[in-house]
Amino acid sequence: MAAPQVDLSVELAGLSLANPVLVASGTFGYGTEYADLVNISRLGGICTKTVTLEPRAGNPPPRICETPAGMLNAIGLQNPGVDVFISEKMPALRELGVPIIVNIAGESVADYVSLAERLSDCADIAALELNLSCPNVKRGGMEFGIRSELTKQVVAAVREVTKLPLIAKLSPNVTNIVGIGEAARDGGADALSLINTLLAMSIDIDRCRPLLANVTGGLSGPAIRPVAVRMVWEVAQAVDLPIIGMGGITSAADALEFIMAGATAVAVGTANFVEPTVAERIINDLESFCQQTGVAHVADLIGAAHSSSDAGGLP
Amino acid sequence: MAAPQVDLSVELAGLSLANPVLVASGTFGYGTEYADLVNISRLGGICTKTVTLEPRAGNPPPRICETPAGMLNAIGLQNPGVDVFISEKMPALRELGVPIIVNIAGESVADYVSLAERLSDCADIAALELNLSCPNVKRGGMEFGIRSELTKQVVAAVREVTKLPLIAKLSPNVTNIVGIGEAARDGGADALSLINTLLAMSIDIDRCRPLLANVTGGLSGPAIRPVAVRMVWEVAQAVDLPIIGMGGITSAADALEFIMAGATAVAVGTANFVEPTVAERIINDLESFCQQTGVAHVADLIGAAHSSSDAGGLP
Amino acid sequence: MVSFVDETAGMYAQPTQLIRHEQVAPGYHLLEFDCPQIAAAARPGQFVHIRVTSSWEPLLRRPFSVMGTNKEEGSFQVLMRTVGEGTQILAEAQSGTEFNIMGPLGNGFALPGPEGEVILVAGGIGVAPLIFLATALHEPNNYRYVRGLFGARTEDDLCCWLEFSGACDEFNGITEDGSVGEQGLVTDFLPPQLERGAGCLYACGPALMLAEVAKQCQDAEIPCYVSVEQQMGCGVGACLGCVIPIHASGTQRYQRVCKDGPVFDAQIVDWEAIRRGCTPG
Amino acid sequence: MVSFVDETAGMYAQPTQLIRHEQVAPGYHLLEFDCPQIAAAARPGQFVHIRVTSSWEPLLRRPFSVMGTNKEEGSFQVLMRTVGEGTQILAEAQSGTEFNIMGPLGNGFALPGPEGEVILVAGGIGVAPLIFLATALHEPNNYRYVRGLFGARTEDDLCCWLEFSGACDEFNGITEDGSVGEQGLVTDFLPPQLERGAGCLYACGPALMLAEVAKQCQDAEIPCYVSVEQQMGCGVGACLGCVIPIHASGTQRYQRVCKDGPVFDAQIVDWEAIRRGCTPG
Ligand SMILES: Cc1cc2nc3c(=O)[nH]c(=O)nc-3n(C[C@H](O)[C@H](O)[C@H](O)COP(=O)(O)OP(=O)(O)OC[C@H]3O[C@@H](n4cnc5c(N)ncnc54)[C@H](O)[C@@H]3O)c2cc1C
Ligand SMILES: Cc1cc2nc3c(=O)[nH]c(=O)nc-3n(C[C@H](O)[C@H](O)[C@H](O)COP(=O)(O)OP(=O)(O)OC[C@H]3O[C@@H](n4cnc5c(N)ncnc54)[C@H](O)[C@@H]3O)c2cc1C
Ligand SMILES: Cc1cc2nc3c(=O)[nH]c(=O)nc-3n(C[C@H](O)[C@H](O)[C@H](O)COP(=O)(O)O)c2cc1C
Ligand SMILES: Cc1cc2nc3c(=O)[nH]c(=O)nc-3n(C[C@H](O)[C@H](O)[C@H](O)COP(=O)(O)O)c2cc1C
Ligand code: FES
Ligand code: FES
Repeated sequence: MAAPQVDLSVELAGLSLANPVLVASGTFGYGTEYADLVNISRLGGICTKTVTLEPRAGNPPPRICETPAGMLNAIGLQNPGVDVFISEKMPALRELGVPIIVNIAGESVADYVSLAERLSDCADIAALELNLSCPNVKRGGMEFGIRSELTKQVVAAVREVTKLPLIAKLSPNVTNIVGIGEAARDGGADALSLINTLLAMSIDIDRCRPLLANVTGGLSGPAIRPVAVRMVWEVAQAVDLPIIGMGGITSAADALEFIMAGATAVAVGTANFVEPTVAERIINDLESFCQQTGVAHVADLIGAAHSSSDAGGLP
Repeated sequence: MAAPQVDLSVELAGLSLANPVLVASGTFGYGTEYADLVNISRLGGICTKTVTLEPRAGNPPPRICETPAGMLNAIGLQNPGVDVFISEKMPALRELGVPIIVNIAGESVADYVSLAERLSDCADIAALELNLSCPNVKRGGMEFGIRSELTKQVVAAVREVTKLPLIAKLSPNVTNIVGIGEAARDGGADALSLINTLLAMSIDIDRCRPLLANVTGGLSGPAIRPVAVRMVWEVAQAVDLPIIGMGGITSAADALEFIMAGATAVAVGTANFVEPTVAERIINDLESFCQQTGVAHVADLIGAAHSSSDAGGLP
Repeated sequence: MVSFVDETAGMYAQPTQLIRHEQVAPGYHLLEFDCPQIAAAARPGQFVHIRVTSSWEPLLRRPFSVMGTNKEEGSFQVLMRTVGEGTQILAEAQSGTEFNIMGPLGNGFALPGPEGEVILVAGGIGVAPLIFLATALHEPNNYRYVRGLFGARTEDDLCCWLEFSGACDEFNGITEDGSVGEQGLVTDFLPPQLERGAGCLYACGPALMLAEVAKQCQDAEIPCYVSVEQQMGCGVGACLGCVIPIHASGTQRYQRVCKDGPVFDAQIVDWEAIRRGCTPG
Repeated sequence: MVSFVDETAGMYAQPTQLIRHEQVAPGYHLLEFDCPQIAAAARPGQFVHIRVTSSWEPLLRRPFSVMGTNKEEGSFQVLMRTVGEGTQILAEAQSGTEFNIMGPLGNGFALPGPEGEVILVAGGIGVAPLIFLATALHEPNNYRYVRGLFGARTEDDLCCWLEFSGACDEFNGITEDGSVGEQGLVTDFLPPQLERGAGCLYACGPALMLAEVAKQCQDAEIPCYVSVEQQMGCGVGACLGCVIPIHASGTQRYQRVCKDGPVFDAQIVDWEAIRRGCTPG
């Protein structure tokens, strides 16, 4: 008996993705770094490293350190600036044959608007992801994503200048993630990405000082997955926008947690560093899971865990 | 050469602790459960499981599950109520010969006040810890700890009715932990405990539903340590109150991260389940660390990592 | 009812050596640990809480029933089914490896009354504590006539049936696929046993099996004791993580499997709530 | 300057077997892995990125310089010092164990110019890539006269000095405690070497040693290349986690150790910033 056909495609903010597995911004460079190791054409899409209006040097080292089932990073948005991005990075990205979601960040609303304007003129960009949530820069970044008024304002301003699908990437470092998601929706976002990293730090006890030169950094990796799933769950319940779920995904089982919690697609971040082919493996295993459980279309699983919740169980 | 004498004692909110290592509320029962395995008289103190005015049944099972380097719990504050606590739990607790910090929670300001009144009449309670941060109950709990106005109000109301040292236990599920810490200080708290658990969830993909019957739970264990250290660091910088640091402590090195970040004492939580004698081991290892590094008084290390932070290092 | 358990006996937590490791069927492992204290103190129905790694990932200990003790050698056995990460680590452990083990934990089985025969109903891996119980019920001073029923999915899952049947006076093996013994569910074969009457019944297995056994016993008015499983944190009663729902009003609604159990009088368990929890929707 | 590295050669990530494991001194391990691709492609100064577990804790891969290759056997060697959790796992690994290894990574050493002798300065475990380099510089087509300096804390830490000295034409071993060789810091013995002149110097060791070597070379106007270490995420240039500060204006301030390095022209490195980062306060 041949295995039944499974449809892995999903629709997200007007994009048709061959499958729901993307790679997360800042963890896959500009697409070419992993070209030797990864069959990139299999990916559902690539979110590129945050690009800013001007080039940025980023933070001094050490920029990363390991933590239990996770890592901290304080890269500080090092990037060559949007002009170089368009002239030097996009040509190779475009060759990869998968949807390219360009992640942008600014220090002001005007920065986001200028970025969106320039990128709207550049061919082959599938969508813009607004990074409202970088915890590692002094100005801008997370500032926007922790205040709903600012979130709405940025999204609305960008909405006015571009026809590209807009994905707002939210910060988890907030009391009320639903409120921020609503603000992004009200501003005109087509989709939400969540979550970015949790603001965190480690101390080098031998030197008696913070391990990262930036003092604080963003926590990512499996450690944060339960927080991320909870936020996707809450936002999916309250905000009628498709969600790209991320935070500690390492397997199809992890990806399914996000999808069943309400994510339309997922993005793999930190796990790429450990196992560059992790996204491909997840895509294959998602297919097998659907085959084994008789799910014809992976999209049928989106938010499926919301319908039931009863009590009293034994394992 | 004899090892130099190390003074491990710390002062906290008027309490003199023989050493800075406590066990965290909800993870050590009422002190007797571990009596067979742990030399309890070595502990710096015990924070008891949250007690409420009326008995509470708690949440339906499953109440806990494992996550990467962590666990979720949604106990739902099961407890026998303050009267039974005083009549049946305090007698044994009092025999243990270590400071007993009684953790309380209410659904209203009046609940907290009544609890504080009754416990103030009970002998041998070293301090009250106000749980403003339980994520697992429908009413009260975290509500108080995520809004600074409410935090201040509860603490102030309790302050009026008791002379016992007051420790406000804060929720990490907030945008601005410093603001909440300031509110607790303004309300009259003598110390702060941070952090309680991070609101989180897991999904059982085979059953397509949340793993916990309560849907969401609180994430604890090593996974959250970098978030906890960051919050202690931030609050220590801004709020002039002693801090009990907790979140994922498993070793003296972990405890030292909190102390160097600004905690006067630490509490061990989830690690007790895995290694019941973990607190004793930490106390011994803290002593060795001080001996080896020539620190005469562990209190000299409180906040020590704040004085330096320079950039550019290699590992 | 008296318990096998000496309530004054302590518990231990210590490095313990795996001294024998045998894969007894695909996915089933018999593990023997060197630990004189636990071997001396453990009674049928009690369990041990094993730390499977010296790191903190996987974080929590894993609970396993004691399947038997060897008092002369100072060792005890665990029968383990491979499920996930923790049991996989144990499945790959070489004999000689050290694990930190806490135990013996839990209440254990209460001794049956002197009247009537005893029925033991095992489902799958639930056979482990019942092997220990059957063995104890054949010791001269506790002697009872024991009728054992053991159901499992396939022949492989009817693991250690020889050990179990050897400790019973009568034995009935059942598999769902009929690969060995009778075909069906163990609960299909219970009614005639209950009709024959019995002083007491003990069961251990999947929750839905236990619910059905409890119901049949209630109807037949035969005392029934079940050993149940639940996710555990501390294993000693401190965290309140491992509860099951109980027929009791309001604030007494839940009891701890690790401390108040794992053996419960089936009558006090709220099987309806458990059934709801076991089936999605 | 030409590089040993064939820029068109790919990198690999695959399960790789540990085929030889020898503790060569307390805390030092020589590991040999079976991997024909990496053995064929690796050049001196390149490194491999090893996943020490199949679980996700510890999470990140660990980087190690290639110390040598055995092209016939299709294997390569790593000299490892035990530091923390990851190296501890490797230190305990039995030969036969599989590890997923990525490599070869990084730029590797540029070939020295044809003029003058070559000085190699190793500090502690930094000897590993210099053993590979010294060996390569004694291959007929790359032949150079090599003067090796190797400093370490104690005799134990002067690990594999025989391998290193055997690949050099002149050799100077130095320990801080004088337990073997000359007593002092390796940089104390560098001035006479630089006075004798040299075409080029390569160094690998602790950051503060490299800073001092770089300064002396600058004063002596001898080209100096250093292999540096930094915390790594991806190892392939994607995460920007592993940078070091560079003398360059504004936005060009940092370069990646994994991709732009680990070998850098010492002149472009901002040693002042690195010194500040190395000393508390
Ligand atoms: C009192 C008691 C006695 C038991 N006796 C035995 C026995 O004799 N032989 C045997 O093979 N198994 C027994 N179990 C079940 C055994 O504990 C689980 O199969 C085991 O914990 C699974 O661990 P894992 O890491 O392989 O699975 P995972 O699914 O990866 O475990 C994840 C988490 O869930 C918990 N968990 C998973 N399944 C169960 C379960 N059925 N019960 C409780 N917690 C669970 C684990 O402990 C862990 O915390 C017993 C359970 C209890 C509560
Ligand atoms: C290019 C390069 C080449 C190296 N070559 C060698 C070699 O040949 N032999 C050898 O023994 N060591 C070498 N190292 C250092 C080696 O990578 C570390 O000693 C090792 O990662 C420590 O891991 P751990 O888990 O034992 O230590 P832990 O301190 O527990 O590690 C925690 C984290 O810090 C990182 N880390 C710790 N020390 C270093 C360090 N010195 N450099 C970079 N990251 C570090 C780890 O990779 C891990 O992510 C090299 C490092 C780099 C960057
Ligand atoms: C090293 C690193 C760099 C990152 N850089 C960015 C970035 O530039 N822009 C952004 O929106 N998110 C960035 N992120 C966040 C990830 O895209 C992702 O949201 C987060 O890491 C959670 O997913 P994970 O746990 O799978 O890594 C970065 C994460 C890491 C680990
Ligand atoms: C099972 C469990 C029960 C808990 N119950 C309480 C509680 O009743 N009251 C409270 O203030 N904190 C409670 N906590 C939170 C802990 O006291 C502690 O703040 C938190 O777990 C972080 O520390 P840890 O990571 O070391 O466990 C509980 C934690 C766990 C794991
Ligand atoms: S496992 Fe903690 S109370 Fe039972
Ligand atoms: S380790 Fe990722 S860029 Fe170097």
